[in-house]
Amino acid sequence: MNNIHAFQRKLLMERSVPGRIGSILPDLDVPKQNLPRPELLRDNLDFPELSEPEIVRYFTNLSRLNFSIDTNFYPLGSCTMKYNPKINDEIAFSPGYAGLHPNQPIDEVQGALTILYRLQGYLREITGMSGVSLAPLAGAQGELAGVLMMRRYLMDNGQEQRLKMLIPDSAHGTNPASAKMAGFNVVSVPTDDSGNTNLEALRAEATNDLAGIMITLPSTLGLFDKNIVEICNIIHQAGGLVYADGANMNALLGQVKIGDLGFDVMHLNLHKTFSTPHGGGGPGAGPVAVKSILEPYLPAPIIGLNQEPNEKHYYLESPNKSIGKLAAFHGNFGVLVRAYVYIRSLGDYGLKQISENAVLNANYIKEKLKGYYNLPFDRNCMHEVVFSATKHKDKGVNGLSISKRLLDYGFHAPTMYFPLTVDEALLIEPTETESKETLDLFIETMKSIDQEAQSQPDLVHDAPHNTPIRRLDEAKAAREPDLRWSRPEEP
Amino acid sequence: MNNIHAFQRKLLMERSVPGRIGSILPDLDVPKQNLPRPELLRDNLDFPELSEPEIVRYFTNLSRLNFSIDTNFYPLGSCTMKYNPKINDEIAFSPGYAGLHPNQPIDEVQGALTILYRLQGYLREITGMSGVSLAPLAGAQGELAGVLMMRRYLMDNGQEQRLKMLIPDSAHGTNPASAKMAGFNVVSVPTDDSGNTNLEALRAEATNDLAGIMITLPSTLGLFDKNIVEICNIIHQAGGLVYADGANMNALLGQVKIGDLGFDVMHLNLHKTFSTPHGGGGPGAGPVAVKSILEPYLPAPIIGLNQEPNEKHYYLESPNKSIGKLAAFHGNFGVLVRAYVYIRSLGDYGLKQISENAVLNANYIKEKLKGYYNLPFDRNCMHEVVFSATKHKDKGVNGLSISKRLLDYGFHAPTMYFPLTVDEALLIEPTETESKETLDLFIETMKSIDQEAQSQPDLVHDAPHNTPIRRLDEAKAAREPDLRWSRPEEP
Amino acid sequence: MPVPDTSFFQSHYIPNTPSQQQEMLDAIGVNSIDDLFSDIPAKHRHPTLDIPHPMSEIDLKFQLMALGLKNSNLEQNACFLGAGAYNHFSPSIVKPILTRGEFLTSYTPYQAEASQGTLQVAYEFQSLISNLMDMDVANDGMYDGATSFAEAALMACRVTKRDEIYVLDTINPVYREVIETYALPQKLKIYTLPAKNPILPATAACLLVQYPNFHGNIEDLALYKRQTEDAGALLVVSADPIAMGMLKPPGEFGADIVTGEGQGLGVPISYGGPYVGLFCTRKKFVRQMPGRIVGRTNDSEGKTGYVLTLQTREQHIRRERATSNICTSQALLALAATITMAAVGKTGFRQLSELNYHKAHYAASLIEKLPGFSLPLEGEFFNEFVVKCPTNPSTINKRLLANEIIGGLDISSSMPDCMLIAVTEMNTEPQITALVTTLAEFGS
Amino acid sequence: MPVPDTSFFQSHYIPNTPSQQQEMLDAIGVNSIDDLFSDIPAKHRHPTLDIPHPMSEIDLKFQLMALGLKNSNLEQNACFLGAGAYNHFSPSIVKPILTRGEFLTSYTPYQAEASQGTLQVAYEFQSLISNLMDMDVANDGMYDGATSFAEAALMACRVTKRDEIYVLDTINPVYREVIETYALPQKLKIYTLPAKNPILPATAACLLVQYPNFHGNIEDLALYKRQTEDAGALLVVSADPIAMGMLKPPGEFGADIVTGEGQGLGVPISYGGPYVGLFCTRKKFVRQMPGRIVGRTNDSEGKTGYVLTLQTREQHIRRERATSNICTSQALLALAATITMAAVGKTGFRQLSELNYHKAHYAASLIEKLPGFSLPLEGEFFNEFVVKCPTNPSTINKRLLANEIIGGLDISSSMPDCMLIAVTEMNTEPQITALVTTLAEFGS
Ligand SMILES: Cc1ncc(COP(=O)(O)O)c(C=O)c1O
Ligand SMILES: Cc1ncc(COP(=O)(O)O)c(C=O)c1O
Repeated sequence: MNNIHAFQRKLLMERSVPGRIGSILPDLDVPKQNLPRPELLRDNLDFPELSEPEIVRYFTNLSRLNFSIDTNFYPLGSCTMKYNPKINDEIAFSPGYAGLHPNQPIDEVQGALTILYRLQGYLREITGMSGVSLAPLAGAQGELAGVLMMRRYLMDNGQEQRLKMLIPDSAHGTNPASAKMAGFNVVSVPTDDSGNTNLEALRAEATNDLAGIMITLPSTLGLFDKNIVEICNIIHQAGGLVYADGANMNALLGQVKIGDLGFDVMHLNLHKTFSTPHGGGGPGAGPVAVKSILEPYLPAPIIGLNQEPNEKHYYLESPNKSIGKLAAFHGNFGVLVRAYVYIRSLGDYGLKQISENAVLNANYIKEKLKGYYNLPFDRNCMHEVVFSATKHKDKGVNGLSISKRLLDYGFHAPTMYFPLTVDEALLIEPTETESKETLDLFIETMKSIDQEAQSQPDLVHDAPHNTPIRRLDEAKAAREPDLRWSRPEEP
Repeated sequence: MNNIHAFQRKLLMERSVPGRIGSILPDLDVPKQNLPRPELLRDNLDFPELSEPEIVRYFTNLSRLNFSIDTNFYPLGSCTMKYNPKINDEIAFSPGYAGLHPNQPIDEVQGALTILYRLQGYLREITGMSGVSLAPLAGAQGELAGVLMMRRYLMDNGQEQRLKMLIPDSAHGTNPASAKMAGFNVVSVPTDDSGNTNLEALRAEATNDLAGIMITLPSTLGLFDKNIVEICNIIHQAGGLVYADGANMNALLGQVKIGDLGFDVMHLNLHKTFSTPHGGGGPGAGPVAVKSILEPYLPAPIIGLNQEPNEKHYYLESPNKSIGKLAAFHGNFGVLVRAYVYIRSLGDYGLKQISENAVLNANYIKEKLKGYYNLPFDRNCMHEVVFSATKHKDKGVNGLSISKRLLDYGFHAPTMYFPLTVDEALLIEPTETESKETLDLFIETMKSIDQEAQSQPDLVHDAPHNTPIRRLDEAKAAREPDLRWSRPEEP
Repeated sequence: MPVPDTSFFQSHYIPNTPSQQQEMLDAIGVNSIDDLFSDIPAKHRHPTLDIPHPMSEIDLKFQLMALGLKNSNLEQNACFLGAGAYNHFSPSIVKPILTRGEFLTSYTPYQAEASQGTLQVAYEFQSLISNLMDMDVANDGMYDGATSFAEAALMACRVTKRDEIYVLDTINPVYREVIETYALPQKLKIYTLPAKNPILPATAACLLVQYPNFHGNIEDLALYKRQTEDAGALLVVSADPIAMGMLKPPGEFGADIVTGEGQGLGVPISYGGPYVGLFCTRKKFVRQMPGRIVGRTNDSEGKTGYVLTLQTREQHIRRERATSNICTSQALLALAATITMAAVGKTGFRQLSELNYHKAHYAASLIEKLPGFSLPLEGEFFNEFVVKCPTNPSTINKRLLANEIIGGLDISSSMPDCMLIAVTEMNTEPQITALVTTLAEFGS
Repeated sequence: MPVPDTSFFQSHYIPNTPSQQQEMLDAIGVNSIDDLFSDIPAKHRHPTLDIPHPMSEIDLKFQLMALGLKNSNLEQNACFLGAGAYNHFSPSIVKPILTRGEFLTSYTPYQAEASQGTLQVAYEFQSLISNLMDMDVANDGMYDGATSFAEAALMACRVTKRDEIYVLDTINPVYREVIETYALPQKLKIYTLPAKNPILPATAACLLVQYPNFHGNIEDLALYKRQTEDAGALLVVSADPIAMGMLKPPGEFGADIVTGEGQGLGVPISYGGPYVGLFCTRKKFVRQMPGRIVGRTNDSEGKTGYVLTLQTREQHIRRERATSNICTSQALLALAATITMAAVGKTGFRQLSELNYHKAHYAASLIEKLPGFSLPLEGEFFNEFVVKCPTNPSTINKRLLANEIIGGLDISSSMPDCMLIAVTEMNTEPQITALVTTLAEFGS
C-alpha cells in the first residue's frame, strides 16, 4: 500500500514524461510573424508534461486528503466554517458574471453593478453604517483600509500626532499588522478576568497621541464586551476613533448594529459571515463600512447610481478624499456575487436566525463540555467558546494532541493556541449550519477524548492515527526550508 | 470512530427531523384554485425532512466510498473504464443543450439536430455501415433494436421460421436476453481451444431455421476471432444475418471497419468506446448501425437533412419499416453530445491511437503477468486479457479473493467470473488512458498478491481489509431481501 | 494497406509516448503495434477514416457554444410544453454532487466494497420511490418512463402467465408505441380500451393506465382497480412523480406495478434524455421485476452495507431466461432524483405539487375565457390540459416563440386545433399572463 | 425593543428546528435564545433590518440569470481588452476540480494532517511559479498582481533598509496607485523614472519594472539589472506569466523579486476578481517575503508531507512585526493556476505564448495599415499594443460592441485618441478580421 501512497503523492514534475501533453491548443490561424530578437527569447521552461487523465486523477485524489465543510464538522474558532450554498457558486460562475472583463465600459456591465450597488446597501443596513466600499480583498485588507481612513481623517483634522493604536491582547494578528502598515504604533490593551476589556488600562492610554482602538466584536474569546458603549465613549472623548473588526459578525447579524454602538469604522469578512467558500485559504472579501465622517475616505471604487428619468444607471466612482485603490480592479467580484445571493436567499428573517442559531449552538457546546474541559470564562458566549486544555498536562496531553485526536474521529480541530491570552486555548465555533445531532456527536467525542487522555494518554499524545499522514515535523520544515521542487542534480 | 461511521451511513429517513426543510420554494404568485375532490388527495407522504447542509455532506461523503476513474485505476474487463473528459460534460450541461425540451419544434433545436446528424455520420464512417440510429439508450437496447430489425427483415422476406439465434458461449448476458426479447430461440456456440468460434459447431447449426448469429468483436475473451470473415460467410450462405456486439470497439477504432468484415448490423456502447461517463451504472447510449438492407427498419427517430438552397434544415424522421420507438424521445441526448465532442476532440488521428494504445496496454499486462497467473489463451490479445485464477485454489485463494485484495491496494478489481467459459476468470481491461507507470504499479501489485497468496493466503482470502467496509454478505442479502427503508413499527 | 503514420499526433487523453510504447513493445517482444493486430484480416486493416482532424479545446468550445446558441433554450424562454418531459425545479446542489468524479466516473457497483456510495444511493432511491408511489419495493431505475411502462406490461404477462395487454386510450401515444415495440415480438397482444367505462375480459394480463393521463386528466384508479381485480389481471399505472405530492398514490388504490418517468425529479430536461424510469411493485412480485435491485446486508464485521441483489433475475446470470435484457441503466439520474427528493423534502413536495396545480388551473381558467379558445375535456386535471384553439396550434406557437414563450404541444393530428399545455412551478405569473395575452391575439 | 418573531420561517441552511432549539435551551438552562444575547445593551437590541424577505432558489436563479444577461459577456462577444486582465484559456478540467467540496470548502491548512491536499497543491504552485519566473522561491499567492507589486516594494525597503522606491513611468497606472496606497503611510517615498534611460540614485531601495509594460512593450531588463546593481538596489519585476512561455524570464536577468498577476493562468476573468498575485524572490530574502509559504517535511513515520512554514514572518505569530498583514489570500485561484499550468504543460506553454504573440502582431500589422490609424510606440511587444485612432476610442468601442466586439482600453486621457489593444489565443482570425473591418469604417 505504501507504494500506492507514494505514487499518489508524487509531484507533477516527478510524474512528467517527455512528450506527454495535457491539452491540445488551437493551430495558429493567422500568418506567422517575426519573432522578437533572440536575446529576448527563453530557451527552456521546466514545466511538467502530463496527460489530462493523470492530472485529473492526481488533483482529485489530492482533494480527498482534505477535511472540508462539505465532508466534516469543522468547528474552527474565529473562522466561521459554515455551509457554503451551491446556488451561490452556480450564479457566480455563470457566464453573465464570470465572463466579464473588469475594464469593460460601465454600460456593458450594468447587471454586475446592480448587484454591487445593492450589496453596498445591504451591508450598510446590516452594520448600521453610512458608507460601504466593497474593494478590500480580504479581512486584513479591510482592516488596512479602515485604519488608513482613520489616519487620513486624523491628519486632515490636524491630528497627525495621533499615532497610538490600541489593540486588545486577544486580537487577531492581522489587527496589529494592519495598524502598523498604516503607520500606527500598536499598544496592547489587557483583557480583564471576565473577558471584557480592562477599562482602567484603557483609560490610562486615552492620551492625546491616541489614534483609536481596534476592537473585535464579539471578541476572539467569543464574548460580547459588556462595556462596549463605554469603551467607544472613552475613545471618542479622548479624540480617537473606534474600529470594529467584524470578522465575528456571525454572532450579531440582525441582533445589533455595530454602528449603533458607537463604532466609526469596521470591516466584514464575507468569507465567514456571508458564507462564501474559503477555498483552502481564500479568496475572501473584506468590505469596509464607515460612519459619514469617514465616507469621503473610502477606498475606490464605490458604486454610484444616477436616478435618471427613464433608466437607472450605475457607475464606479472614487470618493473625493479616497485612500486610493487597494487592488487593480473592483474587489473580489466573484465573492461579492456569492454574498449577494446569500443575503437575498436568507433575507431579513434568515439573517437573524443565523446569529440566533450560531450563538445557541456555541452555548450548547459550552454547557455540555464545561464539566470536562476548563472553561476560562463561564458566562454566555456568543458564536464560539474558548476552552483551556490544561487539565491533562500532567499526562503529557495538551491542546495540540486533543486537536489531532479529534481528526482521528473525523472532526476538524478547533482553533488551537489562539487567542494567545488563554493558556492551551481551544476555540470552538460550531456555526448555525450544524445540526444538534452533529453537535451531540462532537460533544460525545470530546468527552471520550477526555477519558482517553486519562486512561490511554499515549493514544491521544501520538494522534493522529487515522489521517492520511501522521503528525508532521514542523520544526524540520522551518529549520531546513524545502519550498519547491527542484531538479535532482545530474550525477 | 465507529459512531462517526454509523452516523455517516444513516439513511435519509433516519436523519429526518420534523420541521426541517432542504429548499425554499417560491410563494404562489397566482390566485389559489379549488383543489380536486378530497378522495383524490393524498394525506401523507413519508419523505425526509433535512436541511441543505446535511444533504450535501451526506452525499459528498457517500461519494467518497466509491472507487472511480477519477480516483483509481479501474481495469474492469468488458467495461472500458477509460478517462471521461470534462469538456464533454461542460458542453452537454450548457443551457444550449441541457435546456432543451424534447417536444420543441425542430426549428427551435437546429443546433442540437446538427450534432445528432453529424454523429450519425461519424458512427457510419467508424463502423463502415450505411445507416445509424442513435435511439437506443444503452448497449442492451441497441442489441434489442438490432435483433428486432433482423426479425422484421426475415419476416418481410418470408422467413418467419428463422428463429434460431446463435450466440457464442462467451457472450455477454445481454445478447441472449435481447435475442429472447425479440422472439428468437437462443442456441449457444462453443469456443475452440484457441479462443475462436468453433467452426464445426457453427456449420452444424447452419440450418434453414437459422436467423443469424450475435458475435462480440473482439470477443469477451479479448480475442479477435481469426475466422471472422469465414463465420460471416457461413451464416450468410445459410440465409442468416450477422450481428456484431460492438461493446468492445475500443480495440478496433480506425483499425478495421466492422461493416467491411461482412456484418449486417451492430451496436456501439458510447459509454465505453466513446468515453461518456458511466455514472455508477448509466446513463449509456447504444446506437445501432446497419447495412443498407436493414436501413428501412432502423428505430425512430433518424435525423434527416434537407439540402435547401440557402439554409440547411435538419429534421426527425421514422424510416418506412421502422421497428418503432424504443423510448419516449430521441435517445440519451446528453450522452450523444458527449460522444460527439469526444470524436471531434480526438479526430481521425486520435481515434486510431485509442485502439493502438488500448491493445498495447493489454498485451503489456498479459506479457508481464503471464508467468504469475494462468493465461488460458496465449496469443495476442486485443484491448483486454483474460487470466484464470486457478493457481492458488489449493490455498483457498480464488479469483474473488484476488479481486478483493486488489481493492486494498487502491486498484479496482478486474471483471470476475466472466466470461463464464473460463474457470475463475479475471478479465483485465486497462484502456488507453492509463500510463505505463500505472500499469507497472498494477503489475507489481498483482505479483505481490500472487506472493501473498502463497505465503499468507489468509491475508488474501479475507480481503478486503482497507475498504470502507469488509467483505459483504451477499447470500444474506438475497436470502432475506431488505430492499428499502421502512418505518420501524411503533412499539 | 500501408500503415498510416499518425505518430506526429499526441493526444492529451493518452499518456503513453512513442518512446514508452517502444519500451512496451520490446517487453512484449513484437516489432510494432501493428503486429498486435495480426489476427485481423490484412485486407481490411487500416481503412480510411473520414473523420475531421483533432480539434483543440478552445475551438471545440467556441464552435459548440455557438451551435448551442442556435437552439431556443428554457433558460431564456418561458416553457409551457410537457407531454412526458417537464421544466421542473432542479436544486442547485444536484449538479455539484452528480459531477463528483466518484459518482460520475464509477461503473455499476459489482464490487460492493468499492462502491458503497453508489449502492447506498440506490437503496435510498428505492426507498423514496417506494414511499412516493406507496408501493412495497422499487428497483434502481429503468431507461425511461416509456420503457418502464413497457417492461411492466411484459412483467404482468409473466406474473399472470397471460398474453393480453390492455391499454387505455388515454395514455401517451408514444408510450403506446414503445409498448408495441417491446411486446409484439414476444407474441403478446395489445388491445385498446376506452378510458370511460372500459370492459376488461377475464383473459387480460393487465390494464395499463397513465395517472394523470396524457391529456393531464386524473384517471379513476379505484374503478380500474375493481376491474383488474375482477379479471384477475394486474393494474399497471404510470404515474407522474411530481403529482404524487398531492394526489393519492397508485399504491393506495392497490396498483400492482407502478412505473413513471423520473425526469421531473430534478433531472435536466436535456432534449429528452438521459432520464430515469421508475419501477415499483408488490413484494410478492419482486423476483419478476426487471432491472437492478440493491439490498441491505452486513460485512464480515457486522457493519451495515449494501450490495446488488436478486441478481438471478438478471441477464448476466440468467441470460435468455432473465426478466429483462437491461444492464446499464440510468443510475446517475436516479442519484439526481434522490438528491432532489431529499432537498424538496416532505413538506416541500406537497408544496411543489400544489404550485403546479394552482398555476395550471389559473392559466386554464384565463385561457378558457378567451374568445375562440375552449377546454374541450372534462374532469379533474393536475398541471396539464388540452386547449382548443381558434386556429392551427403551430401558427400560434410561432407567435409565442417570438415573445420568448415555448407553447404547448400541437396535438391537432388527434384532436383538431388542439394544444396540450403544461404549467409548472417554474412558470411565473408574468409568464402566464404573457402566454394568455399572446393567445388572446388569436381570439376571433 | 420587543423581540421580533420570525419563528414561522425555517431556513434551509439551518438544520435545527424550534423544538430542537428548545431542547438545547433547556440543556443550557435559559428561557430563550434572546437571553443568550443579554450582554448586548438592551436599547440596541433587535434593530429594524431593512433587507428583503427570503427568496426561493427558483426566483433567485430566475432573477439573477436575467440580470446577468444584461451584461455583455466574453462568451458571446470577441474581446480585445487587456490592461491587466486577459481573456485566456481555462482548461475544462479546472472547474470540476476547483468545485470539489474538499478544495472549495476547506479553510487555510492550519491542521496539516487534515489538509494535505491543499498543502501539496500550494507546494506545486510554488514550484511551478518559481520555474516559470526562474526564481529560487515563490509563495502561495497574494491578493492580486497590483498588491504583489506593492508588497514587493515594501519588502525591498525592508531588505535594503532604504526608503526610496523608484518606479518606471511605463507601469500600469493603477498598479502605481496601489503602490502609493501601501507605501505612503509607511513614510516611504516613491519616484517616477522614465523607462528610456532612467538614472537610479545610490539611495534607491528598488526599481519597479513591468514586463511587458503597461503598453505591451518588452522592457530591457538587462539594462535595469545593471542599474539596480550599481545602485545597490533591488530589481523588482512584475511579469505577465503567459508571456513567460516565450520571453526570457526575469530570473535570468537577475531580478530580485518577481511578482505578477496570475489571472491569465486559467482563472475566470470574473469582472476583476478573485485573482491571485504571484510573488517570487531569491532564497536569501525568503524570510522577508510576505504571504503563506508551504514546505515539505515528513511525518512521525517518515512519510513525506507538507506544512505551512516560516510562519514567524506572519501576522498571526509576529503581529505588528510581521512582513505583511495578509492572512486569507487566494488559495483557490492558485489551485486553478496550478491545474492550468499542468494541463498546458511544457510544450503547450511555449505554444500558448506564441499564439498570443503572432495573433497580436498580425492584428497590429493590419491595423497599422488602416488609413487614419497608427501604432505610436516603438519597440518589441508581446500581445498588447497601443493604437492611435482617427477619433475618440469610446466612439469606436460603441460601434465595435454593436458588432459583438469588445474593443481595447480607452487610454486617451494619457495618450490622446489612443486605445490599448490586447490579442490572445482566444481571438480567432475571423474575430481579428471583424475588428479590423470595423476599425476601417473610421478611417479618414
Ligand atoms: C477576528 C479576525 N480578524 C481578522 C481576520 C482576518 O481576515 P482575513 O483572513 O480575511 O484577512 C480574521 C481571520 O482569520 C479573524 O478571525
Ligand atoms: C460485450 C458487451 N455487450 C453488451 C453489453 C451491454 O451494454 P449495456 O450495459 O450498455 O446495456 C456490455 C456491457 O456490459 C458488454 O460488455
